[in-house]
Amino acid sequence: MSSDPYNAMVREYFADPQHAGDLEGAATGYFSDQGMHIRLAATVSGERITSMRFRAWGCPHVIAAAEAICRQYEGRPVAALEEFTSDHIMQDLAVPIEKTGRILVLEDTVRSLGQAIRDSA
Amino acid sequence: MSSDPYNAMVREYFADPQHAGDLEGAATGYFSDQGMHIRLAATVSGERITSMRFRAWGCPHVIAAAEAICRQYEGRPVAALEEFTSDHIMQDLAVPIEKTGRILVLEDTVRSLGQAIRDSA
Amino acid sequence: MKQPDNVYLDYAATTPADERVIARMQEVQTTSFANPSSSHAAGRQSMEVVTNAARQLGALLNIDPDALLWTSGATESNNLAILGAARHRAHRGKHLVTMRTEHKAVVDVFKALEKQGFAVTWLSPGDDGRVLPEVLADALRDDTQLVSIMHINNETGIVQDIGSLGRVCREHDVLFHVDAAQSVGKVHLDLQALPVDLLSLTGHKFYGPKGIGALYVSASPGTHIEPLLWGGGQQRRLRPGTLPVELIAGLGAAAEISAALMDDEYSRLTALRASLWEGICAIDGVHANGDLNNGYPGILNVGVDNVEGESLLLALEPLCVATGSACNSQSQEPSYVLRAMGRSDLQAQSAIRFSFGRQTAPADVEFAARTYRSAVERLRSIAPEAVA
Amino acid sequence: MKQPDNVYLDYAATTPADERVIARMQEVQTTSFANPSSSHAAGRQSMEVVTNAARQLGALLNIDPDALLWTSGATESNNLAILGAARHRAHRGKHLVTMRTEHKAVVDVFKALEKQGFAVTWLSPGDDGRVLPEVLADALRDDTQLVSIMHINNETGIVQDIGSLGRVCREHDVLFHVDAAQSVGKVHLDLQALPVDLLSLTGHKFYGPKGIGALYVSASPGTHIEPLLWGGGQQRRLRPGTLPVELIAGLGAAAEISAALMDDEYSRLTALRASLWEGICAIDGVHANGDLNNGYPGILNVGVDNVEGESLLLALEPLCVATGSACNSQSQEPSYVLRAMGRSDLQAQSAIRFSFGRQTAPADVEFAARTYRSAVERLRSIAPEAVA
Ligand SMILES: Cc1ncc(COP(=O)(O)O)c(C=O)c1O
Ligand SMILES: Cc1ncc(COP(=O)(O)O)c(C=O)c1O
Repeated sequence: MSSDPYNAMVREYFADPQHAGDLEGAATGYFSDQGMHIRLAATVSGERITSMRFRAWGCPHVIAAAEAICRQYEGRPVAALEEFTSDHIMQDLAVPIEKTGRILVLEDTVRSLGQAIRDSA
Repeated sequence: MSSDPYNAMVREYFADPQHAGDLEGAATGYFSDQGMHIRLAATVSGERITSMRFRAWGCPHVIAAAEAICRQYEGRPVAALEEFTSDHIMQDLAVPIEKTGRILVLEDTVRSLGQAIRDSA
Repeated sequence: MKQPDNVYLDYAATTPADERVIARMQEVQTTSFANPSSSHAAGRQSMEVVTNAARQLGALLNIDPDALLWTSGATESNNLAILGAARHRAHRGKHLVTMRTEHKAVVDVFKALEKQGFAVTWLSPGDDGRVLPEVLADALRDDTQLVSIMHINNETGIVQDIGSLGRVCREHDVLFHVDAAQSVGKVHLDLQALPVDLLSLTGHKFYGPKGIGALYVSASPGTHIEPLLWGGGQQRRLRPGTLPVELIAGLGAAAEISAALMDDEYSRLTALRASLWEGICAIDGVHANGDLNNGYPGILNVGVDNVEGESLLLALEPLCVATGSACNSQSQEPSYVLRAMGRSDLQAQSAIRFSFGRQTAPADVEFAARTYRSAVERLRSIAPEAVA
Repeated sequence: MKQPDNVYLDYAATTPADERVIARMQEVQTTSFANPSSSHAAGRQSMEVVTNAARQLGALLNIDPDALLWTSGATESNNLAILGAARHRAHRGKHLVTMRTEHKAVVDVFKALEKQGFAVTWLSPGDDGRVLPEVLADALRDDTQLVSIMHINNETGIVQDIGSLGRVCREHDVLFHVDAAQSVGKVHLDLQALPVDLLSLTGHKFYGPKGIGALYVSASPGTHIEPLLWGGGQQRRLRPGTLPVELIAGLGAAAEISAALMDDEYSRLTALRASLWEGICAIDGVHANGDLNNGYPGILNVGVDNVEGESLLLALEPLCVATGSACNSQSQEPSYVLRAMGRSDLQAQSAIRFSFGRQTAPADVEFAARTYRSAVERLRSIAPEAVA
C-alpha cells in the first residue's frame, strides 16, 4: 500500500520546476493524450539547444519528467532529441509502471520538438 | 454473558456448609437424578426436627440449597417437610432457570425424608 | 512564517484517539485483561467493563445496550448487516436497494450479492446529493428485503434524511440498514425515534480506537441476520471471537466523550468550514462538492476546473488531505461518488476533501486556504494556456 | 498465610499484553494515528508502522511479511481460511477434513459448511490425543480440497505433528490450514520449513493486543481464498477495512518479544507444570488430560474421579482457571474435546485447565496445588459415600 509514491527527484523537480514557462520565438512540440497535456519549447543556436522550457498539465511524474528533460537537453546537440528514449527518466524518477503510457507521450513530445526544430531550420 | 452466577448466599453456604455430614441413627431421604446425588438426614424429638444434615454431590446451587434446607428445618415441625416447595429456595439462591430440575430433585428428597421419618415413627 | 510540518485535515479518514480513550484503554489493559467469557472472577470483571462500555454507547444512540454487536469496524458491520440480512431473508425475496454514493464497504457488498443472484437497485442521488423518500418508495418491490443508505457521506458530508427514508421502509415492511460510520459521535442519532433496523459504526471515526466497531441490531422480531463468522458462543453466536475488552472500553469512552462535546464541536466545525470556503471560493472555477447549508460541517470537498488532481494533492503538502475517500486514495480513478452526483471525470479528479476535527484550529484552516490558493495558482501557471 | 486475591492461571484463554506492547501501542496512537491507506505524509508514516510490524511477525514465523493478512483474531482468521479456501475450490471438489478436537472457531465453520453442501470427515484423535499421518492419508479423497488441523490444543496442550500431516497434504495436493492460535509466540514455527498453506494466529494469546490477529496465506500459486468481507481495496481486497495501526504495531512488538523469550519461557513453563502435577498427582482418581511428555507445558488439564466440575471450579477460587475452553465455559456441557479423547461425560466434566504464562511464579503453582487438593478433599467430604 502507501509508501511514498514520489522519490526525492520527483519531489524536487515538481516543487521547484526551473524550466516551467515559455520561450520567445522557440520551436515547440505539443501533445495531449492519456489525460495529460505537454508542451516543450526550445531555442537553438547552431546545432545546440540553448534554452528549453516546458508547460505541463498532468500528474507529478509528468511535470517532474518535463523538468528533467529540459535540464538534460539545455546545451546539448539538437540531434540528441531524436534519440530520446524514456528509460532513464522512468528509472531516475521511479515512475510507476502504470504511468508508462504518460512517459511515452512525453517521448513523442520530445521527438516532435526535434522535428519542429529541423522544420524551422 | 458472565456476570457472577452465584449470589452471596450461594457463595456463603457453599464455602462453609455447616450442616454437611451425617447423623447417628437418623432417618434419611436419598435421591440421585439429573447428574446429582443428595442425602438428607434428620433426627426428631416428638414432632420437631432436632438436627438435620446433608450430603450432596452436585453443582454449587445444589450444595447451597441442601445447606439452606437444613438451616431452615432444624427446630421446625416434621410436618413442614411434607409441605416443602422449592420456590423460595429458587429465589433466595437465585437458581438459574435451567437448574430447576435439580431443585425439584431436592424437593423430592425433602419429601422422602418426611416420609422416612413418619415410617420410622 | 514558519511552515508547519504537517497539517492534518483528514478526520473523515480517521481521527486520533482521544487522550481519555487512550488512558481508559491502558487502565483496562492492565487491570481487566481477562477473557470476558471466562466465568472466574477476573473474567467477570472484564465482562463488567464490556457491559459498562455497551451502556455508554447505548446512551449515545438511545438504545438498549443489548442491541449492540461488537465488530472490528464499520466494514465488518456493513458486511454483517447486509450479507446477514440478505441471506437470512433470501427465501422471502432477493431484491435489495442501495445508493450509488455509498462507501465501498457497502457498494462492494451489494456487488458481491449481485454475483450471488440477488437483484440490486442502485439509486442515484439528486443534484443535492440526496435521495428523496419518493424515489426510494418507487424503487421498492414486493420482493424487496433490505434497503441500505448511509447517513453522512464520507466524501462530501452530504446528509441523507434517514428518518423519512426509514419510514418508507417501515411502511413497506423492508429492513433498513444505515451506514453511520461518519455520523455516530458527531451528530445526534436517536435510534428510539428513528426507524432504523440495523446501523453500522466504527470507533476510529469519532476519536475511539481503531479495530473496533459495532452493529446495532434492533430487537424488533423481524430483524434477524445470519452470522458471517462461526465459532464460540460469544455475542449470541452472531459474532464469535474473544471480546477485545480494552477496545470496547475505548469505544465506550469515546461515545461518552462525544456525547458531551457534540454540540459545541458541531458549531466550531461549522465556523471552520465557512472560513475555509471563504478563503478559496474566489478562485476561478472552484466549486464545493456537497451541501454548504445542510451538509455535515466537518467535511468540505472542493473541486476546481482545469487542475490535475494528483498534482494538486502533492502541491498541497504539508496538508494531509484526501482525494476521494482514503480507502481508494491509492487509485487514480475519479471518485465514483462525485461521478454519481453528476460531476465530469475531470471535475471529479480534481476534488480534494478537507475534513476537520477536534484538533483543527482556525489557523490550520487559514493555512489550508492559503496553501490551496497558491497550489492552484502554481499548477495553472505551469500548464499550457489551452488547459489552464 | 495471606490468601491471594486472585491467581490467574488462565493464560490459554488470554494473556495480559506485555508492558512493551502497551507502550508501543500508546506511542503509535499518538504519533501515527493516520489511516495507512492515505497517500499523504501522515498516512505513509502509519503504513511504515504497519510494514515494520509485518516484518516483526514475519521474522517470528520465518515468512515473507507480504504473506500476512491482518484480521480481528484467530476466529476470523480460521473463518477466512476455511470458508475462503473451501468456497474458492468448491468447483473442484467439496470434501474437507478436520479433527473432532479442534477449537469451536474451526468446528463451527465446518459445521456451517456441512449445511452448505460440503462433506466433512471428522478425524478422531488416538489415545494420546494426536492424529497419525496415516490416519489423515486414509481420510483423503480425490475430491478433498482442504485439511484443517490445529497445532496446540487449547484445552489439553496436545501438540499435533504439523510437519508430517502437512507432508501428507502436499503429497495429495490438498491445502493445509493450521489453527496456531495457541502456539504462535510460544513454540518455534518455521513456515519455510513446514508444509503449511494457511495459518491462523491471534495477538492476545501471546501477550499482544486483543482484537488483532493474522492469517498467513502462502504465496504458492494454489493457495487462493475468497474474502469474507467486501469493501475498500485494503490487503489485496482479501480483507478490507481501515488497518488498526496501533493494534498491528502491538502485535508486531509481541512477536518480537516472544521470539526473544521463547526458549527460556518454555523451560520455565515445563518446570511449573511438573511442579503442579507433582503437587496433585497423588490425589486418588486424578489424571492428566493431555501429554505430560510431549504436550505444550503451558497447559495442564486435570480430571479427577467423582468430583463435580462446577463445584470444583467454585471451590478453587481464588484461582482463575477454566473448565474446557473459555469460550464455552459458560455452558455446563462436558468438553467435547475430552469426550473425543475417550473420556466419559463424568470424567470430562470434572476437568480443570490450568494454564501458565510469563507472570506465573512457582509460588502460584504451589498455591494452586494446595488449593486443588483441599477443594477435592472438601467436596468429597460433603458427598454421599456412594459417590465420593
Ligand atoms: C461511510 C463509511 N463506511 C464505512 C467505512 C469503513 O470503516 P472501517 O474502515 O472502520 O471498517 C468508512 C471509513 O472508512 C466510512 O467512511
Ligand atoms: C485454538 C484456538 N483457536 C482459535 C481461537 C479464537 O481466537 P480469538 O478469540 O482470538 O478469535 C482460540 C482462542 O480462543 C484458540 O485457543
